[in-house]
Amino acid sequence: AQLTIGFSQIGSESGWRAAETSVSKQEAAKRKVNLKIADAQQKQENQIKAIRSFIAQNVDAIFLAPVVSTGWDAVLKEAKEAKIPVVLLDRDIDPSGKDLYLTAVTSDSVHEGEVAGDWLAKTVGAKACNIVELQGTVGASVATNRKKGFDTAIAKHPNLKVVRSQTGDFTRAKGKEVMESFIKAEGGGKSICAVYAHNDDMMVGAIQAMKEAGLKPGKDILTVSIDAVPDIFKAMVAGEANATVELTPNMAGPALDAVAAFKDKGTVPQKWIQTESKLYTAADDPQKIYDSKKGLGY
Amino acid sequence: MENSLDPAPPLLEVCGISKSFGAVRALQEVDFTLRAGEIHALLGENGAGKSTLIKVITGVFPRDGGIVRLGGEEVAPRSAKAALQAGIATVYQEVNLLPNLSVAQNLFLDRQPMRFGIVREAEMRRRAKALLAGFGLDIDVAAPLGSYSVAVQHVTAIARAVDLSARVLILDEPTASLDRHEVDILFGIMRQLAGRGIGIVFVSHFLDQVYEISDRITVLRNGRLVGERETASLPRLELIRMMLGRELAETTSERASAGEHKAREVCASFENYGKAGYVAPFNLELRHGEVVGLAGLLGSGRTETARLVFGAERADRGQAKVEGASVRLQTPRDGVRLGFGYCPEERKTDGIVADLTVRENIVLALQAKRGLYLPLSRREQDEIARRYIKMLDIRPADPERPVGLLSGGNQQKVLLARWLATSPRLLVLDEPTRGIDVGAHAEIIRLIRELCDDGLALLVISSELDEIVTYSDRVVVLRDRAHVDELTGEAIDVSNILAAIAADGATVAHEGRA
Amino acid sequence: MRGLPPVLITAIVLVAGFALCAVQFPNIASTRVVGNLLTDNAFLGIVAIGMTFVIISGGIDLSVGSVIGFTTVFVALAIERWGVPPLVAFVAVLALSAAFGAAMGAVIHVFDLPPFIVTLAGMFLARGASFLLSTESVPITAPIYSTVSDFALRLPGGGRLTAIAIIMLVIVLGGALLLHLTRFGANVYALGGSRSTASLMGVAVGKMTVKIYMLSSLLAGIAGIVFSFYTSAGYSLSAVGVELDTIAAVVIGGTLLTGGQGSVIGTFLGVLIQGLIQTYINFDGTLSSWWTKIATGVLLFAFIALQQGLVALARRPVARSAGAAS
Amino acid sequence: MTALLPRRGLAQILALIVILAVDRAVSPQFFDLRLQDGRLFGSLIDVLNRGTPVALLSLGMVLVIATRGIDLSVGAVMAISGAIAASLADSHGLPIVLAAALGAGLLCGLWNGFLVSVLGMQPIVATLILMVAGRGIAQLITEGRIVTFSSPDLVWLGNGAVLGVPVPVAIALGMLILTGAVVRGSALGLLIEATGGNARASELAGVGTRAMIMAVYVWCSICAALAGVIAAADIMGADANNAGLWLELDAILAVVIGGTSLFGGRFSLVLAVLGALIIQTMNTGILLSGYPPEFNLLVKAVVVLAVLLLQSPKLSGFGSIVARLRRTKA
Ligand SMILES: Nc1ncnc2c1ncn2[C@@H]1O[C@H](COP(=O)(O)OP(=O)(O)OP(=O)(O)O)[C@@H](O)[C@H]1O
Ligand SMILES: Nc1ncnc2c1ncn2[C@@H]1O[C@H](COP(=O)(O)OP(=O)(O)OP(=O)(O)O)[C@@H](O)[C@H]1O
Ligand SMILES: [Mg+2]
Ligand SMILES: [Mg+2]
Repeated sequence: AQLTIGFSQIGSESGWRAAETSVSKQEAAKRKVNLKIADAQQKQENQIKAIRSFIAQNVDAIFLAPVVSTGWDAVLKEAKEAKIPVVLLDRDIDPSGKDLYLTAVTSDSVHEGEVAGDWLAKTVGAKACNIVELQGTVGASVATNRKKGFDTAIAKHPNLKVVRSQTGDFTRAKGKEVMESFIKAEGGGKSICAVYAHNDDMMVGAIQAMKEAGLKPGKDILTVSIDAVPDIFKAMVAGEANATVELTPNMAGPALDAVAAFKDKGTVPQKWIQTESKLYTAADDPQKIYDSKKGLGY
Repeated sequence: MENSLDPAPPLLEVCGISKSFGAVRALQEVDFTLRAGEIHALLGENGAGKSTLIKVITGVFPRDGGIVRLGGEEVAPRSAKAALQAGIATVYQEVNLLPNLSVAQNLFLDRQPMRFGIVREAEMRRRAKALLAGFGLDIDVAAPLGSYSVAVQHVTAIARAVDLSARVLILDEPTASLDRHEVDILFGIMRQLAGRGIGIVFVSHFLDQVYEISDRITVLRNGRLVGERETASLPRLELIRMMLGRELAETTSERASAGEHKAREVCASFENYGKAGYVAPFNLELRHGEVVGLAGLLGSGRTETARLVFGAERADRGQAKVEGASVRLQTPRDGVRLGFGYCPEERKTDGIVADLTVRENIVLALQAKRGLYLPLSRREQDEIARRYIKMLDIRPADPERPVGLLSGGNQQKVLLARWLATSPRLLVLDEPTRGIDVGAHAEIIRLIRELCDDGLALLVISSELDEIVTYSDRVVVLRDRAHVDELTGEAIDVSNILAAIAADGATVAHEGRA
Repeated sequence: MRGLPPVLITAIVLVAGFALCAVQFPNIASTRVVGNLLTDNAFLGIVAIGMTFVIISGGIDLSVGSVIGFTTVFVALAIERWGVPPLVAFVAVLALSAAFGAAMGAVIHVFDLPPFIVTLAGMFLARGASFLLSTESVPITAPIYSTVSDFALRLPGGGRLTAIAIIMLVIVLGGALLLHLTRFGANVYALGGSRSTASLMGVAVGKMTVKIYMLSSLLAGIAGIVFSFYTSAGYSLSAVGVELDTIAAVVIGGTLLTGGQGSVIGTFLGVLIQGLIQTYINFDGTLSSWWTKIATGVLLFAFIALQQGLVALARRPVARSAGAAS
Repeated sequence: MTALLPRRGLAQILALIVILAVDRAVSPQFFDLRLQDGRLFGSLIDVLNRGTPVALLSLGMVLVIATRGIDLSVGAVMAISGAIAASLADSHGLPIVLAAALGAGLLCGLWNGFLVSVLGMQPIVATLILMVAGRGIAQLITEGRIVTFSSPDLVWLGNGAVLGVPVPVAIALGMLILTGAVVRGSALGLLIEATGGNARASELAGVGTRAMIMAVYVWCSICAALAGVIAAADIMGADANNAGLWLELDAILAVVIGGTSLFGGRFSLVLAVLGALIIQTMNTGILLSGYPPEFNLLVKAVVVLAVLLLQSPKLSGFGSIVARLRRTKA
């Protein structure tokens, strides 16, 4: 029988998220699964409502991309009582709920930060380097983790120092505005050696700010960010960005496979299916990656 | 009243009160004394400072200087609530009740009968009904106050204050929107309260009423005390001189001769004009140079007729014609374009734009008539404002003052100025002299006549039959939302109007409407 | 009874909407969905009651969403990190939020500032304070939480009336009592009619203002605790934007933003209407993020337009009979 | 034109000066200006440039508020117009792009105006509908992604300069002058103030209050559409998810800081724009200060309260505080 799966998606706050949604649809269509997507508009209460209504509709499985790590116990317990398996996509939840879901297909966002930090440390070498950081939304777990990972990675290198850190709310416009003021505050940007942004969108904005200030991003100032959205590859092609860490939008594929196996053969998957946090630099033929990613709905 | 020689301290004693609003010195060193059991009239021109004095006494306005003693003890209430607790109940000039609350809630706000912390709604309604019955009002007290006419609202406000008054009752123009019948009831109650030893302050521009009810009179002028007299020993002309500071050119009460109006041209005519559930269809001809008075009881449909004639309300039948041609008259804009003007009776809600200046309020209708693209230059606006401030003696004569800060009577004059500035062909005046002092009253009546002589057509509503008789060439009498009679020429006198109003001997109904 | 007809109309709109939804998705007509509707909107219902008082009094309170966020973080930290017993933490956070509301009310009254802006500053302040407490979400593991979230009255047909739904219903009833049957409630309407007039009539306007905003913040605090039960966690970003949902619910419930009119039951119905819109969209399940927003807007419009149409219809015969009666 | 330069506004100017001084204290090079690629460069320019969208929004919002309304949909309208501009930018010329984007704004304004003035809905819910649905429409246009473009014309609107002044700033200034000229040069200003002060009385005085209300919502949406185009041009892309998000609150805040009452009536265009600048000066100061972002909202709250207290009718100056204290003690 055709599977019906309910997917409680966070919303559409960024290009990456839109890509995840459209890739999920493609993957479901490939496997002839009926995927019901409920968009929570960034609100946990909406996600809980959506899960409850999936339970009420008696779906075969529930995918959940949790907006926050806590607070799922009660509703996941209900799902468990209704014998509906739950798969977490993209983000993990608090450990107390470990037995309430089948598996989690996520990237490790602390690790993403580390990859970015390690790349920077390697590229800079022994030179002293002042870093400015564009944080994600204050309070968002991804932002907290990417900051944590990056901080751990550079802590081993006393020559690297984060001199300024402000939130750019994960958006281009804010990324640009914040970078503008960083440049002013750091003597016209002369003392900045690298920018680390918690996502590519903010970095694209920051690159514009640097260009408008007469600086050469990618050369005067190194850039490293996370997500690997198409536009950052465009910047790489132009030599204006140096590195990005990929967060794959295809979380649904492995999740669908796990659910299918579980339903057909009762195979219990691993608790955590970790996606790869691949580092891309100008050496990786950015033009080709750009072309391949362009159609994914970013 | 024999107690003028009473050695006990006066009930309420006000010494040397001063109050300024910015540069305007509303009160300067005013003294005022109220004895127990007396009815004391507080008189003065518009803007003399009567309402301000009252608000200073009750703590609504902080005072700049002076002392208030109540029963010999100094008091300084800092809010209306404090004044109430001290035993001073007040009806302020504009109806100060809440239209969104039920009549009963208005009467018992903040003092509802309670049981276990819950308002006893049924008990409260019973008491409200009983209280209003004392004023000859039998209405549904659970309905929102706002669904009743101004008159009912005013009576309710008075009833509330009367019920609250422990020692002093202050009434600021309580009779402005009342009928003779209600006034009689009110006076009866006032006498009764005075008999119980309560002191009553009474503000009014109706001198007849002042002489009828008051024991003593205090007169203010330009924020200063002019004097305090026994009513019985103060001739009327002397009183007017005290108020105005000059003689009043006595208005003659002769009208234009009766035969004259037939020759005049019709300005606007309404045939079988009406709206279902609002006013029964009527025929009305308004001629250039002629004053038509609308007479009737409260709620008889005068305001409704006025609104239909002006276009504030859309008729659902009949035909309106201006200078003989059929016209479209569905919105106030149509009315204004046709050269009509309308001073509504509720100036606070329907008339003035309180935040705007006197100048802006005066030019508003003219500007609306000219349209967006022909703005009046600032110079033209100043010019117009200055002209009408002078012509109508609006005080203070500052065109840049927000109109909301003017005294009630002066606001009324600003409204009149607004319409005169549009040089209308037809002017509809709903209670134009309400709240206006004797001097201005005479002025306005003179003005109405002059306007008429200049060819303006006038439709005037007034509850004062004497006044209607004075200036009308024709009087249309309404009853129960229908035009029932029309008097012309010699037939116009108070007794004929009264007869027409009560023609079929119907009970004189004073109910409001839901 | 003042305010009944609009409430009746709102109720009719709700029932009609529910029936229409049930025709399309028969699953909706189950006690399970009704139970969910009450549980999922419990916190919204509670803040909306407070907001009803504020709006009827002629004000507005934009800080409620942030107060909810602050409350969840405070409670979570107090219980999990500072080792405070849960009940003590609740009392403390309610005292804090009530004081916060009182302070806003006092600023509004004493300095004669517009509530919109004062509570906007309050919104920044409460959200900022919760960031300072913790930017991470803090799970709450205290036993009382699982006890409360597991508690539910089973309804026939598989539905569950949860503890938080019951709390909400109790508060709705209490709010209705307070607003419609007490002196305090009458004074709230009085303030909404006209502050200056109410003051002239002897209402202690200042005290009332303080109390009203205090009530609103207190209820937001309770809603925050309920929210923490709902999610078993404290998170500084929870309930972002809830103030607008709340205002919409109150207004859909027939309360005038200009003050002076409205009812608690109407607000409750307004909350349910919003919940119904959400449920419908979830059941549909085919909507992309943008179609979700568009559909929400369209349904919001449909409900309000329907309501206004009915009100206009209801008013017409009244006008006629008013004329005939006099 | 006298109302363009109102006598009041001392409090606002004072607030701006104080905040500028604080900015200078946290960032010593705050007032530095230099020319960079034919364009002025410095923090002050950032303040003007970044303040442009809110300034434009507040230009429309102040008129809406003057009629006793409110428009929550401006952020969504920004997103819509930005999305339209970005989608058309690389295939059409600037005039068509602008016409389409502003035309969309016009439609949005007509819709809001229709709901408020014809259907008689309460402004806050009427515009809430478009606030919710409008962002959906914008996302529908972009399908949730960030649509980028490279049309030099449109990019110039965001990043170009005339005589060293950034184009957005010049546009905002132009709009201020245009709005001022239209509003105060015709009778519109007076009639709007009358409508907001007392709609019933104005209607009876012959003012077409419905048309007034319609006009202000239309103008507000057009201003928002322009702000949306500029925001898109600035980042060379349309971010339908985030463009203009929560800016309606900033715009309302700017209007109120500019001394216009939310209860309608008197308004001042210049002060509303000054309000927008005050907000942006504060925001830029926060960014320059180097405090951790967790403090941003707290600082904002304190500054907003301080600015409002400065203008409180009950608190004009220190003297009155003392007087108050003395009175309460007595
Ligand atoms: N709130 C206020 N602010 C500024 N000026 C005021 C205020 N209230 C009254 N005034 C001014 O004080 C003066 C006295 O006004 P007041 O209302 O006391 O007159 P009044 O004697 O009651 O007149 P009326 O018979 O027209 O009611 C007027 O010049 C008026 O403009
Ligand atoms: N359609 C309407 N819209 C707004 N106000 C109205 C409408 N119809 C009547 N009114 C107001 O309701 C009030 C009640 O009118 P009422 O029936 O008492 O008129 P009236 O016969 O002129 O009585 P009065 O003696 O009070 O002038 C009037 O003040 C009028 O302004
Ligand atoms: Mg007076
Ligand atoms: Mg009348």
